[in-house]
Amino acid sequence: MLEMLHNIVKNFMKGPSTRLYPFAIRKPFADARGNLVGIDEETCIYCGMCQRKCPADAIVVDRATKTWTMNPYKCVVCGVCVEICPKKCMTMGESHRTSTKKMENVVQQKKAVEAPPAPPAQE
Amino acid sequence: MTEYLLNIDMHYAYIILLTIFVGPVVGGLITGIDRKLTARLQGRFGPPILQPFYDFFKLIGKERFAVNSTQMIYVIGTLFFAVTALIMFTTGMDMLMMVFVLAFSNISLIMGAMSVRSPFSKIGAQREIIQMMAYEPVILLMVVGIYKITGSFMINVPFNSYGRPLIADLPLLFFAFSYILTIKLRKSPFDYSTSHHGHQELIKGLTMEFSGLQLAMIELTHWYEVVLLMGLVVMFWAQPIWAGILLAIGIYLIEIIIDNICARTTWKWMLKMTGIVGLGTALTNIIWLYLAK
Amino acid sequence: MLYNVTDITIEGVLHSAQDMEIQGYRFVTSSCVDNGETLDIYYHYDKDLVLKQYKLNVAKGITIPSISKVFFCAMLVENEIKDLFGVQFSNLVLDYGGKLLLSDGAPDAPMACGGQIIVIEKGKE
Amino acid sequence: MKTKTSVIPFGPQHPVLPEPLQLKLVMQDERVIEAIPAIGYVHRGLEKLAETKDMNQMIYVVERICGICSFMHALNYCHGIEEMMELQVPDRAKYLRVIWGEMHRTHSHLLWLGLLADSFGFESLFMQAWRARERVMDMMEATAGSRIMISTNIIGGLRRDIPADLQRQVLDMVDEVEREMKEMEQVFLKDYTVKHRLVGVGVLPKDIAYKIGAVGPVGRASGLAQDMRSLNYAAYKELDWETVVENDGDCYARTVVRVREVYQALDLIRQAFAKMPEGDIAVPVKGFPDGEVVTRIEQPRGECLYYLRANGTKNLSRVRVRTPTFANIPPLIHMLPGCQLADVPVIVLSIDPCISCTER
Amino acid sequence: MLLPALCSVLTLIIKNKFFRNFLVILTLVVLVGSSIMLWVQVANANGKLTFDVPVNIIEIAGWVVKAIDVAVLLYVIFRGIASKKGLAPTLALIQLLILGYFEIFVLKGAETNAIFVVDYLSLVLVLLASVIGPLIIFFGIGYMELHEEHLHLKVSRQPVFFAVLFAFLSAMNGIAMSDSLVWMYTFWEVTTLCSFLLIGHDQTEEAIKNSFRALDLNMLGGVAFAAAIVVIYNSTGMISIQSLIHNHSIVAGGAMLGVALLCFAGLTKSAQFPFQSWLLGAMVAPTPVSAILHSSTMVKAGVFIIVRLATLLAGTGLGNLIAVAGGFTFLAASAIAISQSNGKKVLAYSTIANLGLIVCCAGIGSPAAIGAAVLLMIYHAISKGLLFLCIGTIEQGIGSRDIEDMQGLMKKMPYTTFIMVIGMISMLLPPFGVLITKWLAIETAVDFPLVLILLILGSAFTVVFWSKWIGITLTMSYKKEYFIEKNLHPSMSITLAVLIIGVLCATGLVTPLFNSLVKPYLDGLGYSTAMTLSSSMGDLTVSLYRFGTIGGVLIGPLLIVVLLLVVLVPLFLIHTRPEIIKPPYFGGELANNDIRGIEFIGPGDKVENIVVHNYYMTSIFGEDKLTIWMSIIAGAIILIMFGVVK
Amino acid sequence: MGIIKESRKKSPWIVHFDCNSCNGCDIEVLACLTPIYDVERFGIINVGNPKHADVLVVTGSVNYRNARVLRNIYDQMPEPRAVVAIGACGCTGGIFSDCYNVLGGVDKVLPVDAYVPGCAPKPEAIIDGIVTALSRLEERKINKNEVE
Ligand code: NFV
Ligand code: SF4
Ligand code: SF4
Ligand code: SF4
Repeated sequence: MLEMLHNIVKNFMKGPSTRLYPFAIRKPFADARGNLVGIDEETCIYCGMCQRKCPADAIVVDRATKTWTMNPYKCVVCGVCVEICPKKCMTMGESHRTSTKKMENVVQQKKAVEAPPAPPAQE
Repeated sequence: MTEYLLNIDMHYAYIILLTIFVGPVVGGLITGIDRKLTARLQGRFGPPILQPFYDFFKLIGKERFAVNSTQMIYVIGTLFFAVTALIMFTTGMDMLMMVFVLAFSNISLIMGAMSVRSPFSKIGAQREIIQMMAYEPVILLMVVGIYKITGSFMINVPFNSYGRPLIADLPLLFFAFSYILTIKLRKSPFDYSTSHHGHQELIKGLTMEFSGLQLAMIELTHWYEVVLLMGLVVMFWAQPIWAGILLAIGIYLIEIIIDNICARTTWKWMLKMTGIVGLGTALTNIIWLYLAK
Repeated sequence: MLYNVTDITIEGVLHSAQDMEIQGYRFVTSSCVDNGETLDIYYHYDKDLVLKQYKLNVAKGITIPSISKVFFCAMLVENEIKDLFGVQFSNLVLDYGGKLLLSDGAPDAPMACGGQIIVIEKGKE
Repeated sequence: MKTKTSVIPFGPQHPVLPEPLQLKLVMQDERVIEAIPAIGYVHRGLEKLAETKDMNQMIYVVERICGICSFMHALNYCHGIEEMMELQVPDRAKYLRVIWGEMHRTHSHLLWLGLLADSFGFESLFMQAWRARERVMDMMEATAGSRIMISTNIIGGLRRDIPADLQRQVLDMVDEVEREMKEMEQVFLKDYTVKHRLVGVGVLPKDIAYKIGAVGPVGRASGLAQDMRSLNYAAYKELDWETVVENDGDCYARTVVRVREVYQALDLIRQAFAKMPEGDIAVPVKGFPDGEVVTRIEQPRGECLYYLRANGTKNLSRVRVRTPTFANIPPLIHMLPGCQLADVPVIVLSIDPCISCTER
Repeated sequence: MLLPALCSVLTLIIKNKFFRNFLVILTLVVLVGSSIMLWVQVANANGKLTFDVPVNIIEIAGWVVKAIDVAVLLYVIFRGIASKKGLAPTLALIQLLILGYFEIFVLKGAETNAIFVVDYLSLVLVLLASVIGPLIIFFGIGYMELHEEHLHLKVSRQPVFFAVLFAFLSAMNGIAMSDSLVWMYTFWEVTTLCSFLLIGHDQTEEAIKNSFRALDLNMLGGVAFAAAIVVIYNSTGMISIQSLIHNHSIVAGGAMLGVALLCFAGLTKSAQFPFQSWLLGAMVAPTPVSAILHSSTMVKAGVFIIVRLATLLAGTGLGNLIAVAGGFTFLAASAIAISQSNGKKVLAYSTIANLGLIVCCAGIGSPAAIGAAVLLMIYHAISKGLLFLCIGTIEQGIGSRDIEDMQGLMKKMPYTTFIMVIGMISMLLPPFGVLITKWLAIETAVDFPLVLILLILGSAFTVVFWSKWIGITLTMSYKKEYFIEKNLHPSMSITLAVLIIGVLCATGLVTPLFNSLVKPYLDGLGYSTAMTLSSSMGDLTVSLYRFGTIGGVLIGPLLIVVLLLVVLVPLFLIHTRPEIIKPPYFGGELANNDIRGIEFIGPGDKVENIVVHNYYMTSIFGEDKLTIWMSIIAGAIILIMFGVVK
Repeated sequence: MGIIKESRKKSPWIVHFDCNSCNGCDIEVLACLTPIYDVERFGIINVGNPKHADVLVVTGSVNYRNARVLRNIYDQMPEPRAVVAIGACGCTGGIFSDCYNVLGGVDKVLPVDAYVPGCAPKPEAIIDGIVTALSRLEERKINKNEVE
């Protein structure tokens, strides 16, 4: 029965190994897939490649209005879109996306066009 | 002695009030420290020491719902009898009766758990009954052992008039008592009927169907019980009192450690072990007392 | 590629299973594929890490003898096929009645071909 | 006296089962005399998605069959398609697949050890196992960018390489986990109370295990020497390892098998790093597969079978997954009767159930 | 005392139901009244009321008694032969022979000049028999009607039933009051016979089998009794109990064997292990019979004689062994009770256990122990009588006496259940009498380690089976329609009410009860300072003569708390009334929001019922497993007992 | 009742239910309890029993069978209670939202108080999510059902 004693005494001596998130935030690893931040509206050509390749159907690209809409609550952060984008205009953030009380889409639009108000993703 | 007993004066009122109000504070603090220490032993940071009180107040403020309207009566019963037992302890009354009252507190909880049709709480209740069956004899033997050397069932005797620490004459009984303390405190390896951490086959067992205020009161009962049990430990080395308190702290620490180095066993094993270890040592001690006489 | 495939008919299902049992094979699983009009049901057996398959091609709506009496473990997969393809099995040792995986409200035999993918929320994007 | 039996539902929501699985237990006092599992709480029906998602997107779908063996699912799937298309995966990719695969096995087994400890109420041991596992997860994040869904497999190879400095970190992690594992092994295999809960519980004799289709550690603990890693996939052929077999067939034997497999996995990671050649990590893929294939790989929980049928378009016409837990549920039905209620969680966990795998 | 006998004859004759009932009730009232009168008389007579009767009447009465005795034995022989049972007639024959031998060759001169001596102990038994007994008979009026309805009897057998019951009661009174061993022996045999008739009342095969078992075992006791008379008379020349128990010196030698034989008779009659089987068999009888056998009469006669002899037993090896035997029975019966799900059987085992406790106390024989024994006799009689009647009522209500079928009884038969639960609690928990006596027993047994351990373990087991039972009856099922307690026969409900009030009163008045019934008895034995249960200002303290106050409870301060509670709890309850009633937790698969908490959705989406049974742990405490071993051990103890007195 | 309000935020007990989760989110929830993240710092305990819990943590999307279970568990939680949907699946169904047996996110069945995006969200994100949901615990809605 005493095998564990050794371990818990060691734990006690070493002190807690807890990361005190949110008081101390650890630096994310390089190239981590934290969240899909969005695109650079100006570089994007609204080709829709990302929409086609996205396994989760999280992206909708409207060529006509030059809007790029992404549902971050549907995105599975696989990074395919980032890799596939011909313009490499997407950014994958290294830290996680924080939670919210309401789901909202990320809507990005080329500056020239009038931006419609962001509709909520779901009721 | 009789005079002393029969003299109800303000003295008792103070003691009773003190017991009722200070008891849970001490009990809650003990639980808080327990949780913190457990966390540290597991290499965690742990909750704040006042966490049990937060839990308690939160539970009070929860919606009151019940599975049937009688549950509350049982909860009050268990709380009341636990408090009574503690009062009997602090006012130094008959130990045997106190043990019975404490048992009543427990049975009340069992009844509460059995009054609902939930399988988990019912099975929890069955296990609690089995646990009671296991530890009651040891507690009774402890009482008898104390009687054997002090010549009285009164609790105030070891505290006031009996000069030697009881543990000197009853080391094995003390051991047996510490052994069943693990059962009473619902600690691993004996947390069958309900556990601090709900990760067992019965989830929360006995307390499954109590929520909100009822759960808060059960928690409160537990605090009283902890204080009472620790008081009983202190009794084993009542003079000087600080030695007893040190003893109690030491025992509680050991309990925490045992909690952390054991898997939960099965109740069959418990019955066997309590039969052998608990009863065995307690009996040895008592028989030895008889022989020594 | 698929090796060791033997075609069987519906009469051969039980027989092949018994045969496999005698030869000391282990039942791995069965797989069902919908070809539109017919169903392919593969019975995968394994011995010493070599797979052996029986392929049964039946029309839809035919009751297939269950091999769960021979290999108890086939019970689960047969229930699953029953759920997902609407195939009936006779003599299942433990019959979940088409409710192993699916509950009320879920589409019937969803994996069967022509079964429409239920698109929820598609238009909302 | 007529026998009194109780009928209770165990689950689907139950803290010792991290996943929804319901067992209808028929008991006499606390002795289980019949146990019937009910599944279907996690059934999504993702095999059907093959009809709408193309074969590349499908990688991410099958990966999400399960968050514990995610990499292996993707590997199995990719391996199947590569076999169909007769693609030659670069050697380095094969080794990397071994490394990530074994990292998954390590974390899966550590996770299981923790859950097992939790199921018999050993909280501090649970904490320790999961703390060790957290090291693996960190390395997963460092090497692949995500803790759970590492999404590194693609058809024809891998998306990501492990650079040299990370290799060193991974090896450090391996050493550290091995050290922790040594400490935990003492407890799991020697501690009196733990042995009391494991030895002789849920016995599955060898012949029954074979007949009823036990796979993976459950089978191996009953003396069945079957490990799909000896089939030809990834780089296991080039590495030096031996199938772990125990003969007692009880929960204790299963624990031993998994503990030894953790060491084995760590060892394989070391070996793979040592032998890994430089070079490409993926080959370009042209065209679409056609035909059908059955592939099997050894996942943490055992043999996983993929049956794929392609029709020359970008969509596969059938993806069929038979996961190890699916095969291990009949043994569970066999093991439960006769045990005590307290042993139910232990026995259920001893097959390391992964319901999301089972139901897909 | 003659009254019930008379009434017995009358009931036999009167066929009219209404009139018969009236007669029964009348007799009961008179019986209760006269027994209370007796109390007053005893109290006036300083605790020892002697009926001195002229010698010639004694002569006549003596012949009558002997005639009864012979008649009883002959009847037994006749019945035994008629139904081809060998054992009972043989035993009866042996008794006849012994008796004849005694009368003809041994007995010289007048037996004793006081045939009836009533001291406080007798008084207790008389009170029990003629207060609780009649109550039970009163209950029987209602019960038997329904009972016969259930059995579809053409001709009511009630007259016989009540007649036998009354005969029983008179015999009990006889046992309690006779001073002469021979007389007592006669009444003893009458009770045996009556119990035989009552157990066999339903005339089913099982009933008859069990009634013969009862007869066999009790006849065995009878043989012992008869032998005891001879032995005692031979060695001491005495046949008066009073003189026997006040002459410690005389009984030292050979007479101890006689005492042992008497105890043996007592053990059989009180169904101690290994003679428990007759009492269990007696469960087949109609419930009032079980109640009467278990609570106030029959078995009490057994313990009565042992308690009677307690002063002789104190401190002797025999006494210690009797204590061990009693303690062992307490343990064994409690343990087996755990594995029983038949309510009546649980009660039976619990009876055996409690009798064991009484025997144990008597065996210890110290004044405090005797006090405890007498108190327990009282409390047990009330509570157990109540419980038997409750279970009878319930059985008629739900058609089963199985504990498991009593799930949710609180909703079905609230009145009976409520009373029954209080009754059960009174067997188990503070502040009720039985526990108090248990407390006393433990406090007094403290000098006998072996006995102590038996008691402690036994009481732990007791907790198990009672709380299981209480728990299950209190389970709530939610629908009002379950209520089935509509037409309870008034005789039944009244009896229950009276008894429960009795339980509560007896509890509330422990000290007065103790001081007015038990303490005088102890005083009469010469232990004036032996034990006090003082209760000034409501505090309860126990003092033993050697130690002074050894334990006690300050009821005073507790009383304040209780009073506060009485005010606060209802307030609190109203304030915290649950806002919502929700079904229990079923792992999330509750079917149809079933508020009763019975249905869950099982595998394959089938709706199934949850069944949760109590644990019976048959593998550990199974009746068939334990009985043999326990009986062997108990038998061994008894053998040793005889070895010791040699 | 300031102290009660204060306490509510300091002791959110969670009950975790795994709907259609792939286990990824699941084990991340469990990982929060482990020494590295140790949510007991905030008084969070995984009680496993809805009747004791304040926060229902749901991982994965909802299907036809577990919807009723989810509903039932939520029903058995006393007010104030909060629901946290974890992961892409929990929020919208994520990659599986097109499956035939997937109803969608948790909000199809229950009112959700916090959405935690990611697949699988890191333990840090889950801690964030629970903290976000805490504000819901402050006020106590009474739902008047029938009292027996
Ligand atoms: N069962 C299973 Fe898996 C594994 N290993 C796999 O296919 O974990 Ni979720
Ligand atoms: S693929 Fe790149 S360029 Fe094309 S639409 Fe998407 S973000 Fe814009
Ligand atoms: S990261 Fe993956 S899931 Fe998310 S938008 Fe890009 S492709 Fe779609
Ligand atoms: S969000 Fe991702 S990790 Fe979470 S359950 Fe869904 S697929 Fe699994």
